[in-house]
Amino acid sequence: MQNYNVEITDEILKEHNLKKEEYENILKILGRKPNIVELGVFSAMWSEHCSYKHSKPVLKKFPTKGKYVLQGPGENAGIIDTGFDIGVAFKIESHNHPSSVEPFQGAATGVGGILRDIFTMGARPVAILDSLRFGNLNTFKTQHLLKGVVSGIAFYGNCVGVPTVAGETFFEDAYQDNCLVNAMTIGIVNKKKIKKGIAKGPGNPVMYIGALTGRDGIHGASFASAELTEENQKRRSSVQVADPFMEKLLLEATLELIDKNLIIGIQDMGAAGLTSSSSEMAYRAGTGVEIDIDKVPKRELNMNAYEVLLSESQERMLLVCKKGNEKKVEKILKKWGLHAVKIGRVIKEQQFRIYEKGKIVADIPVRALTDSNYKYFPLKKQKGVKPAYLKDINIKIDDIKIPEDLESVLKKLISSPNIACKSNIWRQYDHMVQTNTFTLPGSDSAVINIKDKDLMIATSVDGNGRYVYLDPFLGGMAAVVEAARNVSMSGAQPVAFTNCLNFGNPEDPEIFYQFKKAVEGMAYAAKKLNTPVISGNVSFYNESPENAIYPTPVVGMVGYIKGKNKRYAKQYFKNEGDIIVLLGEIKEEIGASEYLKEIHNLIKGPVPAIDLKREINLQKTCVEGIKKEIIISAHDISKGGLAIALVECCISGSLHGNKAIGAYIELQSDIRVDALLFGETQSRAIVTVKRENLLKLKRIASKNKIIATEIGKTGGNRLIINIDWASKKYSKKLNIDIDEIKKLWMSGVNEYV
Amino acid sequence: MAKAKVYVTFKDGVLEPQGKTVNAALLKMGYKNIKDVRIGKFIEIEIENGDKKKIKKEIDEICDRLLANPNIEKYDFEIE
Amino acid sequence: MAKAKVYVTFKDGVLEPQGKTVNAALLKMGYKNIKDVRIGKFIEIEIENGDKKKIKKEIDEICDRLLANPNIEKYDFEIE
Amino acid sequence: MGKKIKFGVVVFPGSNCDADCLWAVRDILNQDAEFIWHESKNIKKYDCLIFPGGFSYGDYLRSGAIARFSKVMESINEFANKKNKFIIGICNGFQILLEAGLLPGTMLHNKNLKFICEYVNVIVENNETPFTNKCEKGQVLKIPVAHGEGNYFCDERTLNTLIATEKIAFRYCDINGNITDEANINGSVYNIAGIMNTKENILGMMPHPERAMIKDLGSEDGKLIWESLINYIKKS
Ligand SMILES: Nc1ncnc2c1ncn2[C@@H]1O[C@H](COP(=O)(O)OP(=O)(O)O)[C@@H](O)[C@H]1O
Ligand SMILES: [Mg+2]
Repeated sequence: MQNYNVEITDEILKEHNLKKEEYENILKILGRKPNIVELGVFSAMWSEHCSYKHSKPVLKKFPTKGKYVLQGPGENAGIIDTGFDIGVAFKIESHNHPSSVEPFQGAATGVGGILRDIFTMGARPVAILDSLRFGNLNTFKTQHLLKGVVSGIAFYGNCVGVPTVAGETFFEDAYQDNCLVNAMTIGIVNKKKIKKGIAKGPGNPVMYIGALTGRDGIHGASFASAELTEENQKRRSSVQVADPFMEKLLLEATLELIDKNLIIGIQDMGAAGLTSSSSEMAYRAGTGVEIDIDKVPKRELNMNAYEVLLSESQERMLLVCKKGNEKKVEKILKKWGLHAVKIGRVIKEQQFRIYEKGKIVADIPVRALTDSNYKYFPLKKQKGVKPAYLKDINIKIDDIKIPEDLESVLKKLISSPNIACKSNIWRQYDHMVQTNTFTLPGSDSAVINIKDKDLMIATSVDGNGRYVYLDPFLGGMAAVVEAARNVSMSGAQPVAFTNCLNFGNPEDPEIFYQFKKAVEGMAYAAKKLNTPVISGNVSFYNESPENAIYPTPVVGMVGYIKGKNKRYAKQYFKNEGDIIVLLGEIKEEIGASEYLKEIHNLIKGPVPAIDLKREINLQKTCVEGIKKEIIISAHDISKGGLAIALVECCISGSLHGNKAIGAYIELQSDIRVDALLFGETQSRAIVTVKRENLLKLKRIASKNKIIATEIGKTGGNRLIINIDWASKKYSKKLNIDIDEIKKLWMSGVNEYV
Repeated sequence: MAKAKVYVTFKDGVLEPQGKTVNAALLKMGYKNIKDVRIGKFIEIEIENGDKKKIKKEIDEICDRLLANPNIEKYDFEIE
Repeated sequence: MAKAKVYVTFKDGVLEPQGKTVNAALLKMGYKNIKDVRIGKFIEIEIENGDKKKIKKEIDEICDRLLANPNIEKYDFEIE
Repeated sequence: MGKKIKFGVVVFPGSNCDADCLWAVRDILNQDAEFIWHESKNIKKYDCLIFPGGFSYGDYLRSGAIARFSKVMESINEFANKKNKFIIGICNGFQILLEAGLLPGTMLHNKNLKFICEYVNVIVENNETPFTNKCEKGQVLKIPVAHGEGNYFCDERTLNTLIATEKIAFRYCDINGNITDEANINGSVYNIAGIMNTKENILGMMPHPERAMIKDLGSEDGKLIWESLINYIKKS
């Protein structure tokens, strides 16, 4: 057996990303020097990825309770109640670093990880969403990453048979060195069968199921917590290969085990693999675990305890069952062509104790690894400092020249990467399997039917990193608000959300400021909207020596559509001759917009203001209007402003074989025409109604103090926008062929995927 | 015309799910003495004849840039 | 332990999209003298040692039954 | 009404449209249906076997290649040769039937090498079959596809036989029924989307009729295929 009692040098500490103070704490915890196995275990569990040492105090600001919350943060996934016998489990997770190095496998294993987080709770996954950020689309690097990431997500989700129903894709230079790949999964669970990751009952066996353990991703956890440098890039052993077929078998086997009530607790082996799953399960149950390294199924020869404990091989789960049930567990696994292997047992002593060849090779108090309240836990009390760049970040609107040719501005915007159609992305995802996707990709949110229940789920992922960069608090609010708004455009009441916080190095006080402010903004909006946070993930160190990414919180919102009739709306115009109504106000806000970036080459604020009362009222108006069958289509105004939203209403239906429908619009307003058309003022939507229902809509709107302005009519094959100023000489007219603009919209991103 | 035969295989230690699955299938089909299966790519390239050394360099470059994924795969080739 | 190396390639006349795509990509990358690319499989099988002839027969059978699809593919192998 | 048709949905490790097929025939069309585990040999009692879509054995090696060695396949020829027994293979199910030699030809990777999930149009080539008798000849059906290997290939002779004996069930077309290269999303020979065996009791198709069963999903055209079969069995 290998000698693990090596001298712990500064070099070794550095390799393990452990600070001197942290090492001293280890000495205090153990009352002796750790061996190298133990050091590895501490290093993994105290890495940012597993310990949340920088983020935990800030995350406390989120509201996490509410009448719908069955399971808040802290488990593998959160769960909300539906009012029926089922709950909805969901969570989002990042796989940024692995995807930057190896886009296909990185993104694929990212999807695998988040799927396991859901089915480990006993929930059957019903939808995947993806939120992607890349650098400049004109670079080879971005094109390579984009293709790899998208095909990796497709490869995994399609094979497992879970539809990828929605997502977002955003391009900006700040992500050139660090792409972001966040994936979310939603699952449905029978409330009586919810399972948790707990190792209860001393004496009960700890069993291992799934793929064999290889040397994959050893150090993965600490790898994900370090900046991407040249040298790190070379540490390619950190890349794991995805096996979605194994995942599908694990999924079915796990759900069958839970259905037959054979297990006490189960958790997937994610970051820090066997170490984190076993110690976390013990911690939640107030117990300890003993594991015999020799029994762990291995893929490679001569793997030692260090490697086995820290391996991040994919598609593995750890479970605890009642003593005596081992045979039954094994039988079910066998049916699926898998094995369950007993590798240890639950013990009363709250120790994480590892044996190899009969000898103890690690013996650590569980709490020291998992409990952030433990006195030696490396929780950081970081302070933020307002970044210098924020001092001079806003334009004066009068300095911005209004372009003459508005039609070409519109054309340029519609084909710009952040606005252009993403259909070649989601066309690669099976978004229809399970026959529940009532609203396919291409609308504000996906709508997923729940068969046999008077219930549907609407869901959307959103987060505008540019807004957060320019104004962290407001940007944080905007992420929550836009996700909720997207969901309500389907007619759904937003219920709760999950979030993935993608930031740079938190040890940098300016980055920490962004982080803290963004979370405060999100938390504030979440409270007001009454949408608690039920799960989430933090990804720090998304930076290269050159720059950090935009602070990018991503919100995955889930809302409910209830009632016998299951009324819902899509974003595109449905019929000719419907009345088009603008809900909300027109303001002179062009800061932070796509327009400012694409046309004036400026990434500057101010970020559009958010009045949460008005936002809530707008959402209420839409939900009520859709439920009462007054609103036929609803699309919120976001990137690109009113004009882009109108174009999308005209053409997005044609993606699924419906007809593109033109519109005639009259706008009466004396504000700057660029702000009118392209400003991203919040809390607005474009809806359509039948002429005879216009008054009803206006009543609902006025009850909610929302301005409802009739701005035109659907029909024809052109989009005509007349802008009528009091002073005629400023009046403008845009007149665009729908097919032509559709071509531009379809070309911007699709040809690179 | 020259012909290059390129073999792209997974690096040692990298999980190769296809091979594992085929291996299991073969055992089930009754081929009990199969111990391991690994599935890689076999790529045949026809290339205009010319300086042998140059061709070799070119194929090597092509393997490195396109045919093999250096994160998980290795390659080997011969030229006829 | 014996080792079989199996080469599965497309029959002539089968329009194999992967090879075509890689070929086009290579031309685009500037490798103008590439004339044709065909992508097949390279399968390495470890098999318990024993009678050489029997092993050969077994591998042949495996290729025929599972590893190659006779409609579109042909195969070849060697045993080490 | 009369008696219900008995469908069996064959489940392989990695099948993932099995539940959708069951839902389509049992919940929407009100027939008898149940799952058949791939290790079962007991298939005699069913009128129609459905080989659902998905990724049997991960689609590793070649899609359908491993599944065809399952136990359930051992008695499949016997089943198919009986009178009034039917088999529908959808997507991966179609691929399995091809690998098993129950239908001629092979699937290659889509010509763009990408997975494609979207609604497509297919034209009914032959409406005098057990699977299409409720359709008009030349009717355009809107049904989604979702596959990475749906590029149907067969040699000239096979193709000519398929054409001459009218065993081509569906071909990819545009919304007006024109058979164009553009409509041929995956590059299939002769725009082929679905074929039958000589006896016309086995249908293989790439589009997913079980996904086009209710308006909310975007189309109800998939129903016509199931209803044709139910109609045919009831009449005979
Ligand atoms: N990576 C992706 N995966 C799946 N769907 C995507 C992806 N990117 C964009 N989409 C889809 O494209 C449509 C437009 O996206 P987006 O412009 O972000 O909408 P919104 O502004 O309403 O949030 C949405 O239906 C979205 O789900
Ligand atoms: Mg929107």
